[in-house]
Amino acid sequence: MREITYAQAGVEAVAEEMRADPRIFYMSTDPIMPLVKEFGEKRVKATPIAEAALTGISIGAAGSGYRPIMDWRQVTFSFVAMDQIVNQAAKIHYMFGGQRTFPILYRANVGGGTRLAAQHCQCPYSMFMNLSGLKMFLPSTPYDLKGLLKTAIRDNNPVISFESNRLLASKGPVPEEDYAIPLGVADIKRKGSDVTVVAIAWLVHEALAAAEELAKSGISVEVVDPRTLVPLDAEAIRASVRKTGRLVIADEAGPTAGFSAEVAAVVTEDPATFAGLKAPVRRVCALNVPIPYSPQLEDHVFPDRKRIIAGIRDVLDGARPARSA
Amino acid sequence: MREITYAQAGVEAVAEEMRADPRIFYMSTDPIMPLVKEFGEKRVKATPIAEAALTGISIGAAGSGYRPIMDWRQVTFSFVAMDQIVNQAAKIHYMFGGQRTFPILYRANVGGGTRLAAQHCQCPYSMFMNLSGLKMFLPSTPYDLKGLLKTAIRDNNPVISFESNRLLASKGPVPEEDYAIPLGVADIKRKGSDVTVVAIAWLVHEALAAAEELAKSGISVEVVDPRTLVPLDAEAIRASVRKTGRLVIADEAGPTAGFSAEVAAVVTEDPATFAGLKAPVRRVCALNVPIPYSPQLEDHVFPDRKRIIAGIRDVLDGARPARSA
Amino acid sequence: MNLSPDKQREMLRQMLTIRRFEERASADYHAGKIYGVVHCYIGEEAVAVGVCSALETGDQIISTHRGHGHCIAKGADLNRMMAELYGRQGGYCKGKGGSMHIADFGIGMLGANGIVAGGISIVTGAGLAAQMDGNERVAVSFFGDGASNAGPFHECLNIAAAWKLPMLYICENNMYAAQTAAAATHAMPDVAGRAAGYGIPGIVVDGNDIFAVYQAAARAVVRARAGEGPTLIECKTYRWRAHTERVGQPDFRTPGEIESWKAKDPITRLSAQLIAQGSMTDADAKAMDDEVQASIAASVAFAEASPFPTPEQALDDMYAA
Amino acid sequence: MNLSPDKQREMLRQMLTIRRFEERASADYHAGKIYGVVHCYIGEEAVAVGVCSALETGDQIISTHRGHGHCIAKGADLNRMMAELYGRQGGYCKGKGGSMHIADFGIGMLGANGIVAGGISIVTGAGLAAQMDGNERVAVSFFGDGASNAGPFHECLNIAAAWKLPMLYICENNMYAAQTAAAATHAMPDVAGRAAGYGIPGIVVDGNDIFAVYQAAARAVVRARAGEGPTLIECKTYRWRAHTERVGQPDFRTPGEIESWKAKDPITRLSAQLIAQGSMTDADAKAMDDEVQASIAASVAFAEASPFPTPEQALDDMYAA
Ligand SMILES: Cc1ncc(C[n+]2csc(CCOP(=O)(O)OP(=O)(O)O)c2C)c(N)n1
Ligand SMILES: Cc1ncc(C[n+]2csc(CCOP(=O)(O)OP(=O)(O)O)c2C)c(N)n1
Ligand SMILES: [Mg+2]
Ligand SMILES: [Mg+2]
Repeated sequence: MREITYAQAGVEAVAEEMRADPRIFYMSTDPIMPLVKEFGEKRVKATPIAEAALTGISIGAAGSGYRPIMDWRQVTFSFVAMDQIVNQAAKIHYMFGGQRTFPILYRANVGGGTRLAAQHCQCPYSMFMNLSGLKMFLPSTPYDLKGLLKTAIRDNNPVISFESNRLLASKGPVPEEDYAIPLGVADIKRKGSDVTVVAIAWLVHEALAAAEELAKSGISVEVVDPRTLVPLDAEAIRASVRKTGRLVIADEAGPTAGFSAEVAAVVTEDPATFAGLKAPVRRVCALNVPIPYSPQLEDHVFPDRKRIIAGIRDVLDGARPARSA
Repeated sequence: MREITYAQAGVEAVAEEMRADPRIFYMSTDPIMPLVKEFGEKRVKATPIAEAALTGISIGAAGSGYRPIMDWRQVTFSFVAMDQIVNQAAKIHYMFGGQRTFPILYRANVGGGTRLAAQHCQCPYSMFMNLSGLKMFLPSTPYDLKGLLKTAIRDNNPVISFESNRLLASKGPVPEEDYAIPLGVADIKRKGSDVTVVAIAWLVHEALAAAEELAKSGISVEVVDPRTLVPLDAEAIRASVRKTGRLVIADEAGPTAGFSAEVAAVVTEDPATFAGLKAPVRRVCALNVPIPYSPQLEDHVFPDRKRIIAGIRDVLDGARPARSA
Repeated sequence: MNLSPDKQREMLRQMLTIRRFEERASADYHAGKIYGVVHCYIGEEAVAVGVCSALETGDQIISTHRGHGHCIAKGADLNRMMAELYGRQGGYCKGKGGSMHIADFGIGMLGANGIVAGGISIVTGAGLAAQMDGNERVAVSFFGDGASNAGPFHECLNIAAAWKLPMLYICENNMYAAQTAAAATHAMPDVAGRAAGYGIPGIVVDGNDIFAVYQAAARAVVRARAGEGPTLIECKTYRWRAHTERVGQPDFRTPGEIESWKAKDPITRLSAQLIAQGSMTDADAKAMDDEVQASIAASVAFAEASPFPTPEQALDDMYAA
Repeated sequence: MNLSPDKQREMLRQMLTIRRFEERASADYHAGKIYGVVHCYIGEEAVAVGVCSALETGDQIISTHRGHGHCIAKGADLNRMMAELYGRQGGYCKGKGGSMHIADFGIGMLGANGIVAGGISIVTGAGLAAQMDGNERVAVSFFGDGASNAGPFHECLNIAAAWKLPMLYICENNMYAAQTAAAATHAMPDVAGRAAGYGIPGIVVDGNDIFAVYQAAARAVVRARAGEGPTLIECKTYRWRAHTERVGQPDFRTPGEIESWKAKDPITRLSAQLIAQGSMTDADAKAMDDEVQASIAASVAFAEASPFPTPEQALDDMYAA
């Protein structure tokens, strides 16, 4: 199969859907050139730097029959639009009793590794997960990104596509034919039996590398990629943990009230899964600081394959002691 | 001891600190009248409805030697200021290498029960917890609110005081003398031995009512109130769970990537606590929808003492089965 | 201005409907039948009705926390409005929204909104949609003097001006944002003066003179339909009641000021004009009020007959299919 | 305008320092010694230096993502600046900030800022502090044409006008926001025209004429110190280099346009003026450049001698004591 980059997969998904549906249009402070070339400046708009207004404009256009795509670019810039996200987009369908549908795709780049420091290196998707009313995903491969984007553009609700800065240039197989990946379905990126690693985005690749490494010492690691953050495929995660009895969660974001905490909770609150849990769960996340600029500092803050390996070894060693009561 | 309301406790804390330190000033779209009367319109400013700017203005004033208090009023209104919160206030001390201190108190009312529907009934504190760089608390009594506010106003960092709409009119003992409660210290609101309920704000009172009810059937419930959300007193929570072996988390917010998930994670990732856990953890939270207006709907969405009791009974029944491996 | 006597009487009827609807809504709020909060528009009726009288089917509007007037002026169904305030299944939002979130997308009323300035960008999106449709529809944003100091006002006026969107921005300057006087938060008394910075017309009108409002709006509509872009219209007006119906909130306005504005009641004024010009008799006016009162009573009956939502319905409408 | 020859030469030296600093920073960026991103101010030096020359110790400024010029004009230490770009312990932010987050609160430089329009309100808070201090200090916000379309511009100008804050708002209109032309996002060519809406002076100056910039700023400073409130000054200028030094980003500006602005180089212009008026010889100019180059070389040496932070230092400075 041909290989394309993660960034190209994103552009392809949008272009194909725009060809199919004239109600789709695209807004961004700096638009993607191939899209402007193909669809013109009317459908691919270069906007003023006013993300708050544009996020709201996308809601109004959606309620009037269009299917806008608002590209915030770095997730950092979405915070100026947070009122429209939290108070309007997430609630408008419910609050008005389902009068209208609001098909909107928001795109946001996340993650570090770019040496852009605290404001531009952020992984705040968990803040959005805490809301009720928005769907969202964070794919780890070009294939997943394209398939999820297509589903999202066809969805009749606001959906956020978080896309990893670290993966933009990474390549992977993507079929020429049309396909779509449903929201809420995890993908087992590697099968294994000793420990489950739930990982997202770049950490999926780090987890796979860790698994490869540990396979040499006879440790069999299962890597589960939820892909979608909301709705989360809790059952796939639980099934894997019931099988392996051990869970490590790897996330580029900080731990506090994050994706990783949510995964820990959905596992430990399920009686059958909890019963099969042989060791404490383990979060392998960014250190709890804003992201610093200098490479040595930045690399120290973010988790990587080494820390995943350490986390796996911990949960393998720290088997559950005999029940204390 | 004299009893005052939660709302009065907040005003008292601010007034006492403003008397002691002329660098403190207060900004709000609709200021608190007793404060205006005592300190005048220069120190207690009625602002334009421009919370984004005012949140930033408080940062600049803090960096210039003042100790501003910015009252967002409903947390709902803080979302227009989210860029200043996420990208500036939370990061400015770290990002600039600690050049200056930014002593700022942000106040935000949270929670439902007011029949004000989706936009005005929100409990989004977990979104703020996910950030690195902000301290925050959510007290359940007038005593705790006053003591924590005093500490926060004296702190040299941005601190968010989340204050519960449901508790504003509730009364409790507050000494006349000056006192302060350190951030990051949980309070055991009731001692017990069979199950730990970690609860915040209004749910502390619901948990206490549930404990009272269950005591009649011989079930001994320990109610732990972390009071501070960041830094969280994980050790107090773990110690209680190690003692009781069972954990229910009660939170007025939705569960996803929330405070409740964080508590579940800090408990289940700690080897000693995990070892002592006799049953799955249980989250008793709001249903995962925006908050509806009609009383029957709103009351159905929020958790209460009945659901806490059901949650406690679940974790008591669902004792951990024998280890499966 | 070429308003038929029928149309003029209809404008009066709509203002009266807003007035009577809110008198009832506030009474029922204080009686505990309506929950949460009610913000009354009483005294400002000429703005909503004057502007919406210049609109046609297919044009869209958005409102604020003070939304009943805009709903009624755009043609919303009183029964479903009252049922929403009563929190019933038959309400516009099935009881999920209440006074601050009442909407009827079917008639182009994109909702009341609990966030000050929160609706301005949403309705600007409706204006963008109208422009892309190319069907000469317009979109109208109502907002207060308080909202005019918030970021979205600026971002949207600039975008609408740069993109020549078919928009009307209607600032309802009632001189206060909750307890805070506009004089304390605006360096200039006229919000309309900000329009020049965007190269669009900025017009100040007497918001209690329904014909002045209508005329300004009608001109702006012509401009918008012709593809010439947005207009900012500032309507000077006043609310008679407190910011909200919630008790115990301060209101610093002097009785003298309130009385002086009551003397400028837009309803009395139009009614007197219609009688003076022979378009209506005193008896007609009385009959109109009786009819309006009956329609309000009917809406209350409708609301009371509509069941409360079942608790489980809280889970409906989370996502669209 | 009463600028001593010394002061004029100092202004030239500062512009030259910015130019040479950034030539080196971009070269070192492309050589992989500086990370992340660098936004060059080259071509716009007269704005930062012209404005900051009108300020005194104790006055405060804030910058944008394009911050080196403002730092240098306010008197920042080149060594600590370069060390910060190099990501070293000796940098202003101990290597935590980099180009987009360089600051020196000690000299009243409240930081570069990675968020467009993100600094405007922070420095307005410094202006409020100055007003409360009552010590006649002023605060200055630098921001781009792109930032002038964002909400904080409006909110802050209104607040500063209503509260009469001692502020200068300096719009650096370089005709582009990244790849997007200002002409496409502004309905009006002049951002300064928006000032009237707030009842404050709005002034357009040739941003490549350092004396024009200085004069406008000096007047605004007098106004601000006198308690008369803020001024908006729009400086028309141009950046010579691409939006950022990152490779592979499009730049749609024509070579002709770029060349025409290079012909208006503010440095060549001031240097020629100083020589023409006899304040400097060609040899002096050469000597000045040599000195500046030496100071840049010294800053690089300082940066290179400064150790990288240790990984554990990532945990420092999380909270203030
Ligand atoms: C962003 C935001 N801040 C604060 C509030 C609280 N609030 C509700 S209405 C109001 C005053 C609004 O004044 P104005 O825009 O003039 O409208 P009016 O009530 O006078 O019609 C305020 C401050 C809010 N709803 N949203
Ligand atoms: C809120 C926000 N949106 C988008 C960006 C990305 N961005 C960085 S600089 C820039 C252009 C800024 O243009 P202008 O304000 O004119 O400043 P200039 O770069 O021309 O100096 C953009 C869009 C950002 N940093 N912040
Ligand atoms: Mg008002
Ligand atoms: Mg620019």
